[in-house]
Amino acid sequence: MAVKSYIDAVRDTLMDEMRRDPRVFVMGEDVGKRGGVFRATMGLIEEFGEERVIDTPLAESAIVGVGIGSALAGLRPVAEIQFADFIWPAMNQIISEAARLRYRSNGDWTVPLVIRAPYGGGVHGGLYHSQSVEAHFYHSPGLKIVMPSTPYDVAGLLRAAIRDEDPVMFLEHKRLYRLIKGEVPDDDYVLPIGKAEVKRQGADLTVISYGLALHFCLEAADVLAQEGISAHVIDLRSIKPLDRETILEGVRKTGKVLIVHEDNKFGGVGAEVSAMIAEEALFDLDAPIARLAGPEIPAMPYAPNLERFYMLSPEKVADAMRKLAAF
Amino acid sequence: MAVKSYIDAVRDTLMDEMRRDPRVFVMGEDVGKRGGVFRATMGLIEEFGEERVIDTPLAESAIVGVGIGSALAGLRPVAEIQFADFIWPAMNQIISEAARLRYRSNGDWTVPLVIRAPYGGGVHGGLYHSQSVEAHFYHSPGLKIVMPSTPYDVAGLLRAAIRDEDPVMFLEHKRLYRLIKGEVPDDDYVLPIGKAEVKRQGADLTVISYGLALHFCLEAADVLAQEGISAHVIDLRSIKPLDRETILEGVRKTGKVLIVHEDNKFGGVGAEVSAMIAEEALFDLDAPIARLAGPEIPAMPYAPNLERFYMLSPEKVADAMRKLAAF
Amino acid sequence: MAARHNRPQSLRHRDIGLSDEQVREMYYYILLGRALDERMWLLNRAGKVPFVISGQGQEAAQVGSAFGLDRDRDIVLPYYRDMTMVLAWGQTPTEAMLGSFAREGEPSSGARQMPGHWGSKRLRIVSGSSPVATQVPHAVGLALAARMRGESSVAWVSLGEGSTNQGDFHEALNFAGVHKLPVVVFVENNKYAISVPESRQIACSHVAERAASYGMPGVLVDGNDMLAVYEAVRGAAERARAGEGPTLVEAECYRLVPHSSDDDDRSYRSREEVEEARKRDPVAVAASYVREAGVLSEEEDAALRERIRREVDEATEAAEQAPQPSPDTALRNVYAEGGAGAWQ
Amino acid sequence: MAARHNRPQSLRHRDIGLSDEQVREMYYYILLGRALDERMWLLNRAGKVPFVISGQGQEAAQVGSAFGLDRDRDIVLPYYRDMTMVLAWGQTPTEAMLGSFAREGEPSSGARQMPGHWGSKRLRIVSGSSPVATQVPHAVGLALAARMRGESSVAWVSLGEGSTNQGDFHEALNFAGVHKLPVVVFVENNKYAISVPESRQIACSHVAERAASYGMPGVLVDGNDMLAVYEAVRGAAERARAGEGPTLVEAECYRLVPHSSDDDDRSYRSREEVEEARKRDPVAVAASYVREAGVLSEEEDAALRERIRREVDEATEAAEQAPQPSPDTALRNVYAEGGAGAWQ
Ligand SMILES: Cc1ncc(C[n+]2csc(CCOP(=O)(O)OP(=O)(O)O)c2C)c(N)n1
Ligand SMILES: Cc1ncc(C[n+]2csc(CCOP(=O)(O)OP(=O)(O)O)c2C)c(N)n1
Ligand SMILES: [Mg+2]
Ligand SMILES: [Mg+2]
Repeated sequence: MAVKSYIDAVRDTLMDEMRRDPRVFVMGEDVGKRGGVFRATMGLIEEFGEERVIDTPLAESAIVGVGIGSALAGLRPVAEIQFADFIWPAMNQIISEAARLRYRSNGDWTVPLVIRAPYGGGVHGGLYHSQSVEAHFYHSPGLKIVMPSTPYDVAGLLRAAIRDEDPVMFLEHKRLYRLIKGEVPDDDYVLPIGKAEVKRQGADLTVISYGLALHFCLEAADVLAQEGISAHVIDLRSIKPLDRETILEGVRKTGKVLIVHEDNKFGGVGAEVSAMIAEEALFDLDAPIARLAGPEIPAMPYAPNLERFYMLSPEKVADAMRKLAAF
Repeated sequence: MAVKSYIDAVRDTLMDEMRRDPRVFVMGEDVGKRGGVFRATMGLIEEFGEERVIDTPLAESAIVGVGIGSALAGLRPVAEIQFADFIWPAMNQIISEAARLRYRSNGDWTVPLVIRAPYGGGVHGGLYHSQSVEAHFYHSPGLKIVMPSTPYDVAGLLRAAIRDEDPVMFLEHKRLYRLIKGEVPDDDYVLPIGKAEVKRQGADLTVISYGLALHFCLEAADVLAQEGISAHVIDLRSIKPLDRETILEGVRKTGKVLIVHEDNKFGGVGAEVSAMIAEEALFDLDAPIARLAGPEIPAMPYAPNLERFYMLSPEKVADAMRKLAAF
Repeated sequence: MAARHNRPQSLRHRDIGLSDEQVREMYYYILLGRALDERMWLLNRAGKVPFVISGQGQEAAQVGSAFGLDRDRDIVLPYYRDMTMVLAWGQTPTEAMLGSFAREGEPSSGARQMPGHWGSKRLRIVSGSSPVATQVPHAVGLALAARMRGESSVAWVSLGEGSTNQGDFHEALNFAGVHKLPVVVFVENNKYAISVPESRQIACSHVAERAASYGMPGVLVDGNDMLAVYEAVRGAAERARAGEGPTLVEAECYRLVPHSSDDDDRSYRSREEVEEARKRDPVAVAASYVREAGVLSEEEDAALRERIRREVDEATEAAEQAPQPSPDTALRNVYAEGGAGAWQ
Repeated sequence: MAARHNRPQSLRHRDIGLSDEQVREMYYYILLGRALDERMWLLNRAGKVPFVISGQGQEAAQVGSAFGLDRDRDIVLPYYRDMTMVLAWGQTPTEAMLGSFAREGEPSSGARQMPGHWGSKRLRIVSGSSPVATQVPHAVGLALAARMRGESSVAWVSLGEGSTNQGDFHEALNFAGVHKLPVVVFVENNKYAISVPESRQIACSHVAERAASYGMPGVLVDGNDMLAVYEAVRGAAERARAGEGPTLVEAECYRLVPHSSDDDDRSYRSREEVEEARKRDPVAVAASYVREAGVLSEEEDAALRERIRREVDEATEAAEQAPQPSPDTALRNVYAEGGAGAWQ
């Protein structure tokens, strides 16, 4: 079993899937000779040529829209949006078209499209290269949204996304690209979309997170363990669908819930997770449902200390955990 | 005091504001001679001419983007999106530009822009003329979102929106346009954005809603009153910012909360309302926080009985209220 | 620009490779489209169908397109006014009427969409939506797929002139131009976008001029003349099939009726203007062509119209008697079925 | 298309109405922009500033633009490579350096934005964002406002050639064309959009051709020649001020350095190609013009360069010594302040 970085897991899985299935191809800005601005498609054009590794014009709505067309024809496009921040011009194609073609044709036409996009901050990206975009999409039935936190999950879930019959947004935290390494089996394993994972069993409080923040939660849990506080940590992995069972089980186990995400709080993913718990497990709670998230500002500023102000950290998470444990 | 329909309140307020302030103008598709497809701008071109009542080309991103530009110059544009369903091409201009110009220029440049859009179903509009769009925008700091339910609120809040220094989305439920009439004072009153209204005092359960659904809630509350159940009914009016005090006061009063909206439930406005309550008033609750909302399908279908299946009704609301009251 | 023909009309269709039989068939679809459309308005005014969006004035452009393509392999992405196009492409009058009545068995969407949102995978008609111009990048993607697979099919996509102002039009045509993909972009210029006339909508004088931006030919054609459209679309499709890339075709028409059954056009255009346009009504133009070309006698014409009246009656009756789709079908086909029904 | 001049160079600037002093000023800004830009790369390589996005190769186009406009009333919407433009428009080297170091007092955004996102209401420089082409409709809106108020200001907006493929470019230019608004759309065609060359990006041969789609003139100009650009932009601005509507100007340049400090351009273009382009480096072109035209002696040139070196040093020092903005300022200016801080 190889140890890989998060981004290598992306690239190797793309490569494997393109070898396995001639219908799979990638398209996006600078994905060809440049191998992507993050190098997630490096080496693909050399192996598969310009026909299956398409440098598109600079036009996101066309990237998604042309991707949809090719998916309607039965291909398996993997469209890259260079930064998640630049996905908005494609909003209409994603929400009104990709998410709705199966429904509006009563099952006749389908869109097996993957939209990959690097998201997230802590990379000196400023207002337009740091955003989290999941909450703007998770309200749209017809879409699936996957946000892996480890190389293992990247490989298993990207494979699942490419083989899925419906449009999947595959959001990669760009700070994780080279920060995180992990074991990735060489075989062709597929992880189910819609399943969270308990990353750590615990008894005192339940922490629910995903992406980069999940790693902060795990670090904080280590610290708290030394203080005698035992945290149950769940990695959502899929934002849509959410894994109701794993969440409710976690709630029942500890009676205290902290939801953690980098994205701002108001209307973020934590809102739905919390509301679901408040609807289905209210009497299992021993404390208010807490959310720790980004501040209510339009996006993450550039200056290092402003960025730090915005970003979560293991320390901020540990503080919130202590507070909740002490409740 | 005149009795007016909801849409007349829109039109008359636009007319008043254009008379009052030469910086105010309207732009959008068919707003000129046609007076808007719903007639919300009828008569304006006759009074104010083509320079202040601008029929734009069919291009929503330009409608909002040009509106932003004119607001940057110090004008007070009111941009109409013909149906809220067609707002997505303008998503980038709304989220990345309008909502963020003040922040990104550290207060130097500002965008006093109003975006009006008819939304909502029950009008035989099918998948693309029935949608609620608020939840796709309420997660974006920098925006305000207003969703009035009565002619009185339309006039007071549209005035507030036009006079606001920041971008405001003004969402009008199109089923209410001619369904609802009400008294509208002739004077120049302004209602504050961000204030909910208690429409009915009650002791047994608290119902929180907005738009067309609010009227269903009031009807249902009448029915339940006859059954001896007393409902406290809150009209949010503003979705962003939300009125924390009025909501928490309502929660404390009855200990039972039902949130009702036409938009689908997952990640809808009810999610944040519920999460806020679960965070700040958990121990005031005597029952799980209930949400009654549209089903998890991409949008409202056209065939009358499919549309009925999607839409809320006083009966559906009354059932949910009875269930919660009996908890 | 399409060449102007000066030869005697009676030879025109043979000159461009159409048999008498084909011309009769084209004429049949033009009449059928118009008759069905007119019936829908009657049903609307009688309170039987809630909404009509009409193709009156655009029938020749649509039939010319259908015949200019290869109906056995090409893929079409029609817009909401293209009823005559989809009839010529294989949908039946009853299917269209099921859309108007929003009844069970409606093939395009299961009565989920408003009338005019055509679709059928079997017939290679891609399901359309209401936001305009979104179909153009889809067509480009279908063309890309055809090229990647070495198939020789062409993607034909239509839209109104106002809709060419959308960003999606620009982005898609540029993509097609850069990659020289087999697409025919067909603009049905009916001079209005709801109430807004072409002059307030489009800054250049002809939509066809926009082709230059995308390195492709732009062809302007008389949309009231089914033969001229046929020739232009066939030429564009041949070009595409030969690997020479996309073409933008603009068919000049006129929207003879209001935008939809919810519109009243009197506030924004004069009756005189509409009457003037009626002189070039494509139905009349086609009728006089078939008569003068001698491919259909007066009696045959009458019989054809009678047959169409019956077909329209039957379609109306069949659709009116069909049940509504059952309410719980509203929950179906959000995702591939059989999968885990998790919390969304 | 811009006229080609065959007269002796030494007369050119006077022929087009520029004084010797103005030409010296233009040259100064070209040198200043280049020097500041080069310093930023050094600081980046030394680990002192996290990011550089460069205008090297586009200085003449930018200075020509600034001088072709009316710096006392026109409004500009520059894009991220336009440092030389904003210097010529009134920002100081220190202000630009504050952006690179992301320090307190940075005037465009309070160090919230990455470097290159210019803005200053006082100077009529509209705050820019990173998603490309969004500024084009803003420019059209500013022009609309100017017209509505009877002001004679012109809005100048720039973007890269790749960015002309965005829907916003199309929608905005059409709007400007229909309403004949006073806008100059200035495309700095540096031949690459990150790694993608013009030929894979744009289906037509010149961006200027796109103007035809919008009923406006398209002007192609040598972007390495400050005088040619000056003339083209001044002409477009005069046209706009005279109420004749918008113009699209394309300045042909070459991006002499990688896309940004995060890029390595060796994988997608040859060193030979870059070397070839350096022969037309706008700094060299301007230097030989001022020399040959006799507006600046060798000694004066050396003195000027020395002065610029000092200015760049001072700017660097001032910015490096400025503090970071205080963290709690991150919460400011989301909405107008003083209003109710309700739950968002
Ligand atoms: C993105 C979008 N905006 C607005 C509308 C509302 N709308 C429906 S049809 C129409 C006019 C379309 O005009 P044109 O493209 O000329 O086509 P026509 O209807 O004339 O055939 C408008 C504005 C829409 N469907 N989609
Ligand atoms: C909407 C959007 N998509 C993608 C990007 C990422 N990006 C930044 S610059 C750039 C290339 C721009 O090329 P061009 O317009 O030619 O301008 P240049 O950088 O060459 O001056 C890209 C793709 C972006 N900023 N905005
Ligand atoms: Mg039209
Ligand atoms: Mg470029």
